Amino acid sequence: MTVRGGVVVVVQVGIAVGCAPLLIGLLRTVRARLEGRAGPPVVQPWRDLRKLWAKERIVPEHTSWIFAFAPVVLVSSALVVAAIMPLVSTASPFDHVGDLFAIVSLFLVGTVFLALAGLDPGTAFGGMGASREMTVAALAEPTLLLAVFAIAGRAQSSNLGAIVTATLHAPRSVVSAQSLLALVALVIAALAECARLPVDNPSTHLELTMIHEAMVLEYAGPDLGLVELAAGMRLLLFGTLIVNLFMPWGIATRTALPAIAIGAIALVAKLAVLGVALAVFEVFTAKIRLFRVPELLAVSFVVAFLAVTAAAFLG
Amino acid sequence: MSLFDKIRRVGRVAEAPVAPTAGMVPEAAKRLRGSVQIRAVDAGSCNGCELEISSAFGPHYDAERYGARLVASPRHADALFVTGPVTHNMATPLRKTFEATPAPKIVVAVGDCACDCGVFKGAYGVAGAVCDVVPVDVEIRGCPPEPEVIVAELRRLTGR
Amino acid sequence: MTTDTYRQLLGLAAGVMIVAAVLALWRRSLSAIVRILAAQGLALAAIAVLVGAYHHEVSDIAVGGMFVVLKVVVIPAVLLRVVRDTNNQRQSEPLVNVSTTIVGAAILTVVAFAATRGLVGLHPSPEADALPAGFAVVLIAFFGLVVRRNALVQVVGFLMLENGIAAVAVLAGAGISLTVEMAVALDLLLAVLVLQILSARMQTKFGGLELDHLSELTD
Amino acid sequence: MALGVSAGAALVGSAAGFVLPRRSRVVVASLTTTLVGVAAAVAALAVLGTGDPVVVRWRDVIPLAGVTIDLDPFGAWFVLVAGVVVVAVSVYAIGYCDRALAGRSVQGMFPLFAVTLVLVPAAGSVSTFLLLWELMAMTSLVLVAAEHRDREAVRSAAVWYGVMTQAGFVLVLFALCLAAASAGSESFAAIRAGAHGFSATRASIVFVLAIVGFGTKAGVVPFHVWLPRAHPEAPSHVSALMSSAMVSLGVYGVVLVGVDLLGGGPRWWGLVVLVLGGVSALFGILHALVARDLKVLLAYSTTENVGLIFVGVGTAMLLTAVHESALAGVALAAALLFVLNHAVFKGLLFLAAGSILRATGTRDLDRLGGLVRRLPVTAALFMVGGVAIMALPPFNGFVSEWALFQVLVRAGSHASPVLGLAMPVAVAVVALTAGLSAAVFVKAIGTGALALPRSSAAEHAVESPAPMLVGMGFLGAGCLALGLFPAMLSSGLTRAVGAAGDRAHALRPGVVELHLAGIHSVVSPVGIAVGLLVGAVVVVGAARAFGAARVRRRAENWGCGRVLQTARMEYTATSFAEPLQRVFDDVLHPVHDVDVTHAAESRWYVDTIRVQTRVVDGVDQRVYQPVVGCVRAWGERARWVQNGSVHRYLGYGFVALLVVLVIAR
Repeated sequence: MTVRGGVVVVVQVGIAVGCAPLLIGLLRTVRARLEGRAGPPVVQPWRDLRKLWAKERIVPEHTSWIFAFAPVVLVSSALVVAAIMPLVSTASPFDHVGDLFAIVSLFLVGTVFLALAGLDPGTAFGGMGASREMTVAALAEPTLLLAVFAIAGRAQSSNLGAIVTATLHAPRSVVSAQSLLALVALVIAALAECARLPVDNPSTHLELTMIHEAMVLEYAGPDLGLVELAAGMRLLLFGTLIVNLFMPWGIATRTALPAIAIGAIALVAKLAVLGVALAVFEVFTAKIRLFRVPELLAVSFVVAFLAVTAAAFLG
Repeated sequence: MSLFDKIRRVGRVAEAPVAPTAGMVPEAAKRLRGSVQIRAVDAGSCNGCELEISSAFGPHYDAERYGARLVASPRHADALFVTGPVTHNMATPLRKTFEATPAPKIVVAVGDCACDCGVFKGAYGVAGAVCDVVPVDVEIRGCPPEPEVIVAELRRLTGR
Repeated sequence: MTTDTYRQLLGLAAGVMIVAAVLALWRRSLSAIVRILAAQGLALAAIAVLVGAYHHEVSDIAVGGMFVVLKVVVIPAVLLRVVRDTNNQRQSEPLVNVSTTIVGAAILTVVAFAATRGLVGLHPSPEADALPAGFAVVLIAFFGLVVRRNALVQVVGFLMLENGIAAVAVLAGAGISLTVEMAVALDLLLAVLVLQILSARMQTKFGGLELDHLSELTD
Repeated sequence: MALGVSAGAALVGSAAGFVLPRRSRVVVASLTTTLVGVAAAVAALAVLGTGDPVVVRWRDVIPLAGVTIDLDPFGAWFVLVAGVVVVAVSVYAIGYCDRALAGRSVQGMFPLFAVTLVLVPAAGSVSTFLLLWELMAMTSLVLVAAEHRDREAVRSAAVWYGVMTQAGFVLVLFALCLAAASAGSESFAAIRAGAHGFSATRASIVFVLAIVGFGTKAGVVPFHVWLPRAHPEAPSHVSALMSSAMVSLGVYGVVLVGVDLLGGGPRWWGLVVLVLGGVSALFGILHALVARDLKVLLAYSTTENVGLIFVGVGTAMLLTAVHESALAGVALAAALLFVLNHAVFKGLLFLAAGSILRATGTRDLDRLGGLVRRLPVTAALFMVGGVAIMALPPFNGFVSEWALFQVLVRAGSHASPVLGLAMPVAVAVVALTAGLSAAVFVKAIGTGALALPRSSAAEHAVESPAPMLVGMGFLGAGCLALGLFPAMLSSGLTRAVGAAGDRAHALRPGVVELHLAGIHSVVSPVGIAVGLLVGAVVVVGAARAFGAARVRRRAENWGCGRVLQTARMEYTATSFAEPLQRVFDDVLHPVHDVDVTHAAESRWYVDTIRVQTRVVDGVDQRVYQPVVGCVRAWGERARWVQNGSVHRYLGYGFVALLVVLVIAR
């Protein structure tokens, strides 16, 4: 690995960690503005994290090492994804470490450990959250994999570097039936995986309607900080995935420093646009009933399947 | 589309900032550095104070802009907003909530009932004021306290 | 417009048509379903305009314009009025549960693609590649007609069926006669108006648009 | 040579099991079985390393046919699979076998069962194969029935297993005999050479018989019904062997007949295998989802995994049929890799289930819980197996799932319409299965090992003795090693695939990256593992550096202010699976019984309400139960034949003799 390759990785991980809370902050601020409020400053989630870091660590009795271990695994898996996914440059030295299938699996690692941690204290709400989270994950996962299949066909490879490069070379291939279908499926699945509206409401206070929040009710202090950081990173990474698969323009194809800088700026700009769009979407959307969530995911699964079929037939 | 129109028509409704209350800032609040997550505990209130708290977080007073947020679990919280006189049934849950909150933590007694049982003083179902059950750091007076007062006190806690 | 771009844009529009058909099976709110119908109509119009622009056929572009007027503006507006007048904005539980319906739609799409393979192979062209999508819309819409209970949804299903047929006609004909299409469109408008009156009658008679009420008429 | 050692050890062990006193019996029989496994694995590795088959013929062991051992690399792969599992299980057995399981029949049969498992893939002729196959069936049947004195369910399970396995054997017998008759010789080499001379119909008949026969052994739907019966009731070390090694032999049989002997076939062969696999995968995982008995859950999960393997095999056959032989080799390699990985993690899971069963006396997930504190090692190993089977990095399940997925994606871009139609569906099935299996094993781990114990048995569980932990630890290490360095098997796997069908460098050698021939995607399991480790170190280090509190305060659970928490408040396995069960209502058709008892005073007052939800196996209920009922009815009707008169019985014999004479004239 060259030094400049190392720079790419550091920049990517830095953006993923540094901008994740800002993205959450942006969502909250934009939402607040649309609701007629002034809203918190964009950096507020960073302040929250700084505070959580300095707080007391509390572990519920009866819990095992899983409970303490899960936040670390959660963040660690997100860090690995940030390192191997082409965020600012397709020439990431770790591109060969993992392909899209591996990335989806890495996200699942985090989900699984968090679900186990939700079950660990043995509280009713923790179990409920874990059960619902796994229900959503079990149905969103296949959608992601199918969408990967549909997209991988374009570049004959499921490694993101290859896909993004292929898209850059043939930008028109994005405007096709299978791309559109895969995009729709991927967006729905990503919303479900990131626990956003309409699948889950991240700012709910009512335990019975919670999915993701119910699992982390027992976390406090630095552990909670890690969980929230990981949630932000997951949103950012899914956003980047979608952006890079369907509009990769601006991303660096080399590891030259100016190119990396341009790539980083382009990425941040695209994420900001995506964040505003998501916030607007969330203002217009209500959470759907829990038992309609599987129907929504079935829709996304079928759309992904149609993408694959379209890829096979229209090719 | 009609929602877009409404958003455009309404614009911003948040009112001009209220000045924070002067006075000593609790030691714990200094360590929070501008971010206070709040768990509301109804220890036996008539719900008047709850209405005012939710109004403080509503569009007009918008307490969220000062770095405060309501959360769902005391584990996530830095401050407990306790309302109402503490009834016998709620004394244990209140203590447990206090136990469950990670240090540094602040207990805010919201409303006259929470501060000194108010009109319920001496009633048969009341165990005492909040300070009789858990240590109170900040008291917000009023029956119910106005949202401006709550926001002003909050600004003192968050320092923003 | 290069052939490649043309092929891709056609595929895109056809993809929108399928997604619209699938989404119509999922949504329960009647007004949302009508809007989805309008979106599908727009995709259909896009197909007609694309075909016309590529082959320099003015009549096809005119057909596309007519689709916009009729299927994106007029018919949805009529249907939205029906929705506004009903007291129940959502349809009741369908006969078959939604997830199963949607999986069924997926299977139908594959069937459509498989069934039209021979047709596509006959004369490979960008239009032929998008043809199976039109066929899939026909099948999905037909399926929707079978499993839904609400009169308005039935009308929408019927219109989607027609959209599918129109797409197949435009794509297979690559240049459909304007008069034929006009006649079909007028028929369609007439049918929608009749159905609107019918649903208004149902509304006053039964207080709802659920088709199960109609079985009372046999008594 | 090594195979000879293996067979010899088995005979010694078996004799020891029958003869030695109770104390030493278990240790000697188990250790000799370990030797069986080690020797077999060594033999297999030698063949896989060099590619030279080992051929041995003993003419005089059995009259007429003799015994032919012909271990080619393809068979050696399965010998290796069986050998590895046998080693772990036999060590485990030292600690596990007590009370009824230390009896003569179990200890005597166990080494024999083990050796048949490792020798079946080495058989070089029809008669040898059938002999070993039947021996395997008989010994496993005895082992399944080991605890028949203690539980009624064991007897029923043994009957089901016996009937299914014998029915399967008959079909395999017909298939192989037909093939041998057509080729004019009973050695596999001769059949392989003469296969292209078979008429299409005859080849297809052989194939269909074989796939039903071997499919029964492999446990694919609709021949899976014995798995959820026999696996839970058999002793756990036996179910581990059955579910990992024996089930693999079903796959071996299908590949042997379909690909190796008959050399692929028309497209519909591949499609049949693919459909069987896809249906099994979905059916298995859905029933695993709603199972609350831990071993039933694992049994259904075996059906699911075998289904996925069949998907790989079917894809390989389809690719062969469309003359994509290089890619077909890769597909087969993916399937074989899956077989090995499945054997390792499923063996581990069954052994861990055995430890849990031994420690708590129950397999019911709704009565377990909190085991991570009482059985720390077992629970940790159970989690390793669970994470591996969920196909998460850095364990071995991920590698095989990745390879399978890549093959399907690659095959989907082939121009052939059959593949264009079949592969998207196959990918959809594989993807859905992967998602659901995550839910299934989070359920198993989360309700079995975590949270509060739900019964006093779980509360007072005691950790298993050292040999059991060593046996499980071996397989756990295998999960990790195979997950990190799958490419170390590259040359062996390529030889195995080459011998079975096509020559292709299926899995490119290399330590760090995993490449499949003809597929551009790359993944590096080691890289991911190192990344996760570095990430974890960074996170923990950052916590230290930025002054996060190190001390954790243990505090009472926050249960929203409720005064006390009991295990009754927890989510159970049933409640965990309920949302997904509801999603798949139309497939699973759960039966809800609501039982309302009214108070004596007035029927408006309710005394108790009892709600029970069961999910019954649809295939079992709609296909097998009617058949069983029918057979039983005929049996009842035929009872007049048996009236107790000896003269009448002799008369039957006499009539039968006459009939035979007339027919044979």
